[in-house]
Amino acid sequence: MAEFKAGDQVVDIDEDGFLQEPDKWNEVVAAALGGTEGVDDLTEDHWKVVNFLRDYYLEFGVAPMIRKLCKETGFKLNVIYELFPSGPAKGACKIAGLPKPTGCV
Amino acid sequence: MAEHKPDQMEFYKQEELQQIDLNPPKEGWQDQPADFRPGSWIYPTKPKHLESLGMPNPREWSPADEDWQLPENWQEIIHKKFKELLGKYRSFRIFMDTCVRCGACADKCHFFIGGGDPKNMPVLRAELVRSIYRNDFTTVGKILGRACGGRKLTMDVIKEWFYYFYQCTECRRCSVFCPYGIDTAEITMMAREMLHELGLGVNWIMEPVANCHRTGNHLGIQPHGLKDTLEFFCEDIEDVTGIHIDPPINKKGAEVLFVTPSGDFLADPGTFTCMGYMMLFEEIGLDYTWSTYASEGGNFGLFTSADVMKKLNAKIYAEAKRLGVKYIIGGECGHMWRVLNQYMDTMNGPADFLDVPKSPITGTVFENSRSTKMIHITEFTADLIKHGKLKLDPKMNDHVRVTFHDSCNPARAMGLLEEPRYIINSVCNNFHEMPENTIREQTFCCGGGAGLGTDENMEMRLRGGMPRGTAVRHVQEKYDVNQLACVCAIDRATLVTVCDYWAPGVQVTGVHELVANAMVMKGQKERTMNLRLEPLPGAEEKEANDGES
Amino acid sequence: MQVLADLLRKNEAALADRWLELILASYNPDTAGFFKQQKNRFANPVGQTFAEQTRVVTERLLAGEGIEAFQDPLHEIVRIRAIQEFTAAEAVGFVFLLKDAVRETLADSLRDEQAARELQAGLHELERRIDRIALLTFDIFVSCRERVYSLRLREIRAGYVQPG
Amino acid sequence: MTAILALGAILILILLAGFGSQVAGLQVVFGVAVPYAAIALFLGGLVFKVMSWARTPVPFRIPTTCGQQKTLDWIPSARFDNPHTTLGVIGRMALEVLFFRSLFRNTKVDIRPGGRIIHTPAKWLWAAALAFHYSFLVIFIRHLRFFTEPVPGFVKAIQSVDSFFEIGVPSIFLTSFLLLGALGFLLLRRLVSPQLRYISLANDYFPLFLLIAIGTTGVLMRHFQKTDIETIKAVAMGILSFSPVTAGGGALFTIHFFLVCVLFAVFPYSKLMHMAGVFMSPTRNMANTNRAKRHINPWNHPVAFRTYEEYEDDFRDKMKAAGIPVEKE
Repeated sequence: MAEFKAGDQVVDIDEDGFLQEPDKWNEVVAAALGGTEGVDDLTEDHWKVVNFLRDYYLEFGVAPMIRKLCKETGFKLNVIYELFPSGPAKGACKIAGLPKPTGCV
Repeated sequence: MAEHKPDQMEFYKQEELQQIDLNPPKEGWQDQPADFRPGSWIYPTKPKHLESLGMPNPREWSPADEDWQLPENWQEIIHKKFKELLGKYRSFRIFMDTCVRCGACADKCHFFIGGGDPKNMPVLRAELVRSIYRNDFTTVGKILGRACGGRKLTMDVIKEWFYYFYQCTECRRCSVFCPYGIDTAEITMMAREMLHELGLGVNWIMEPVANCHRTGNHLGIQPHGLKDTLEFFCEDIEDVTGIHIDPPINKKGAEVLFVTPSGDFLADPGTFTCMGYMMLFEEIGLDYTWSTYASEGGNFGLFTSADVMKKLNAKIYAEAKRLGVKYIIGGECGHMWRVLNQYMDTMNGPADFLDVPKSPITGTVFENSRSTKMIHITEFTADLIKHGKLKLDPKMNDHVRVTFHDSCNPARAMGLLEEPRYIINSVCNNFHEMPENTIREQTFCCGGGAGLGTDENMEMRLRGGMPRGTAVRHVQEKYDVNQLACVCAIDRATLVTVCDYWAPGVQVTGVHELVANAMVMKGQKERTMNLRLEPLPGAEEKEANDGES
Repeated sequence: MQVLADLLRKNEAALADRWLELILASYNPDTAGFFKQQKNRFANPVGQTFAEQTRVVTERLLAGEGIEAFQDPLHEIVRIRAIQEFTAAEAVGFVFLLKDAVRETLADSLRDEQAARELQAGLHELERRIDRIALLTFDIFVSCRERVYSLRLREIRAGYVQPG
Repeated sequence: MTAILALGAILILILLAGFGSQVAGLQVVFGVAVPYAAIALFLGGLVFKVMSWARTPVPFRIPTTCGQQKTLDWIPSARFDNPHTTLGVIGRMALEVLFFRSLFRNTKVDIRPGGRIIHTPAKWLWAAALAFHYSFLVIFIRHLRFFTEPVPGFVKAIQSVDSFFEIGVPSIFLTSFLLLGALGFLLLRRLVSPQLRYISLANDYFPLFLLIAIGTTGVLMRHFQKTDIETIKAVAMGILSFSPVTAGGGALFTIHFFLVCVLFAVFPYSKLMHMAGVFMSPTRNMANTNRAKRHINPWNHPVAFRTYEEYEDDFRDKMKAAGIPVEKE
């Protein structure tokens, strides 16, 4: 458990840097988390991915499938890796304030 | 002695560069504690999961710490549980008493073959527990103690148990070669049950168990989430075949309840197998239903304790009763079928509210499941193909040169060997078997079963996967095999990594993905893509010359 | 160099076997026993791969082949040692054992002063080439480690094992 | 180290018996007390151990299936490796007990590129184990000639077959050398292979040395030191008829007899219990009729699980929004 400063807000993050309380998320926190994942400024494409992840998580309680993320946002997988260098799970989900996805089969 | 100059032979004395002192100290394995170097253990269970399941001693701890924060009377707890298990399982008692250490199993474990750690020899993994049994539960042991192989239960022993009983994928290959059928998986299950009494568990197992308890599947997919996922698959199916499918969910009064491992809902290539199931059921017009409540065929309770296994498995019969189905079909999964074939009926049966499974399309009555009333999807599909109920065009799979990996549990806890092979031979023209001593009942494990398939366990999984990887590499070189088919969700996840390391270029596929790719469905459009939306070889040229003409 | 080459080529098999023995000595003795005994390639992939590939490397070394000829056989060996419980030095160090094996195989002819001085230059040259092979082995080791990390990273990133 | 411990124990026993046979007073101890104690320990221990197993329930049917299961009628199933009938199980058990099927399973005959046939070491383990057990059985039957009067036909028959080649006077028995040869191999294998030395305990070496000692003293008695059979028969018959005769048969016989008694006494408390264990091992002695016949677990206590109602209460509104049928609106 560690503290993370985002603008004037302070939030808790887990050992991998994921937000502990997803409901503490907002655009400022997102931008700050982006900094930790090599995404300094969130372009319109970034927000498209982050918002889709955010909405999906709020509705279904889990992160979406990679293929669904690609199909809904229209970005191919390599585009998503360009947008989020550490990938859909570690990068995009963290910025969208989702808990660390553990896709245990 | 005169100082030697470089041009004299004596100058170059034997450098002991490589004399690494790896040979064990003289007093043998009993006194070598486990070395918890980073990357050699799986992350421990997070407290919240143990709390949600009401299991003992939830706390933050790490195997690398010196103090594992165990309760004061941990020795007494272990002895009490040990005694209880000895009283409840004749197998445990006999396996403790009858091993003659003949060594027939010693070199059969994939972790020993790939890693070389002697304590991964099945006989020695069992001795880790047997030495404590001898010391504390046999009169001779109490008297002679160390002289007859007894060992005191110390903290190092508990650490050793945690280290080595989470390096066994419970694949039971050792029990095939043992003259008395001693099953190290059974001993591992007992050891893990004892360790859980002290709150020593692995997060990669306990999180799915907690999820499965709460939402009905390992991944925590909620009901509407599952519907959304299945509909997403159906969109892809429509792109490929032009046929629209509405996945039936929680439909009462259906003839069949279909349960598959939740890995098929999230992890490629399992998702393509899930699409294959739906296309098959659509084609034969089966009156079936999915269930969001019983949306997990797999059962990580199998790696925890008998009660947790029973708790998670109870949902399947309960849901079948609520929905009023006639019988149940199970998807392609390994551990799921170990639980279904050997534990489910005993634990949660009798399922007298169900009928003996009878295929509505071929009329075949599945006598072999007269009591459990649940059949394997490959048994069902093999029967369909045998009676010619499916229009198949194996040429659609001609670009696929496939080999088949017998998943451990279907092979050694059921004997499901010919059904998948019959199906693959019917849907694929080039199928090549791997060497004889690596398949069927002697199959080698993927190295990631029984809760070991997590990324922090990578080196151990690659060591464990080496025998299987070597066999895949062999058929890749000899027959140019490019796909490895299997009937298990964990295999479809972990074998991808095993193949990428040991036999790069070989993809992994489920059996029903092959079936769906080769199926000529009624009213389907010209197929230009396979289920992975990759263009089919034939289609590329046609597209090219369509473009030109 | 010619005298040395002929001498070594005469007992090439002995040299390769000795080298294999030294490599297997870096394992637990009882594991080494198994790695040596079990001849079936699929029941004992580690032992058999080491046996076959050490013979290939020795043969190509004595035939004086270019450095690229050692890439494949060494890759086979290093791929295995890269995921076993070895430090980088232990995993790659097995190549230097070839020097010990060479000296032990030539032990008798090196005993008398005169023959030893003659072989001196050739031996020095051979050992320089073994060092060069060791450096290649280290490159292969690092590429194998990178492969392991990329596989692990792929699983972490996708949240599950996602092919491609 | 553990081997020396075991060897030491055997030597002590031999000295004990050798010394005991010289001292007149101890005759009754070695001729009467020890045999009865040994038989009591053997029978008592065996029955107790088997009962302790039998009392323990078999909660789940967990056979290790080594062949195709019985499902669709057009797929032939493996009758003995994956039995679905009791007959199949009896067949599998017989194959295991009479021919050591599982030990034979891992004898991979491997043909090296040069055409040389390599027998993996496991084949020798199977062959030696089989040789030892069968020769031990034949010797056991042959020894009935000391305990029965008149000596039954089959004992005489086996004796004549065993000494078929009539080499030497008295003609040597093949099985005695087969036994010693097999035991020698099994012992050497455990000492030579580093793998086995690492896992072997004193209780593995003890029975090996014990049996070798018994075998050697037996051979010595028959061929080198003429011991008269009559007194030995009298001692043996005496014990069986509970009117023991204390006239000893000389040092060699006392040692041999004492070691056999030790074998009987130690039997139930050692790994020799695999004799009974093999018949009761749940992965071998049950048919794979798992889904056809329900296996009853005597301690199958109820376990609370999350019911559908609780599940629906959690997700009802989301299920309704998604159009998934629900029980309660």
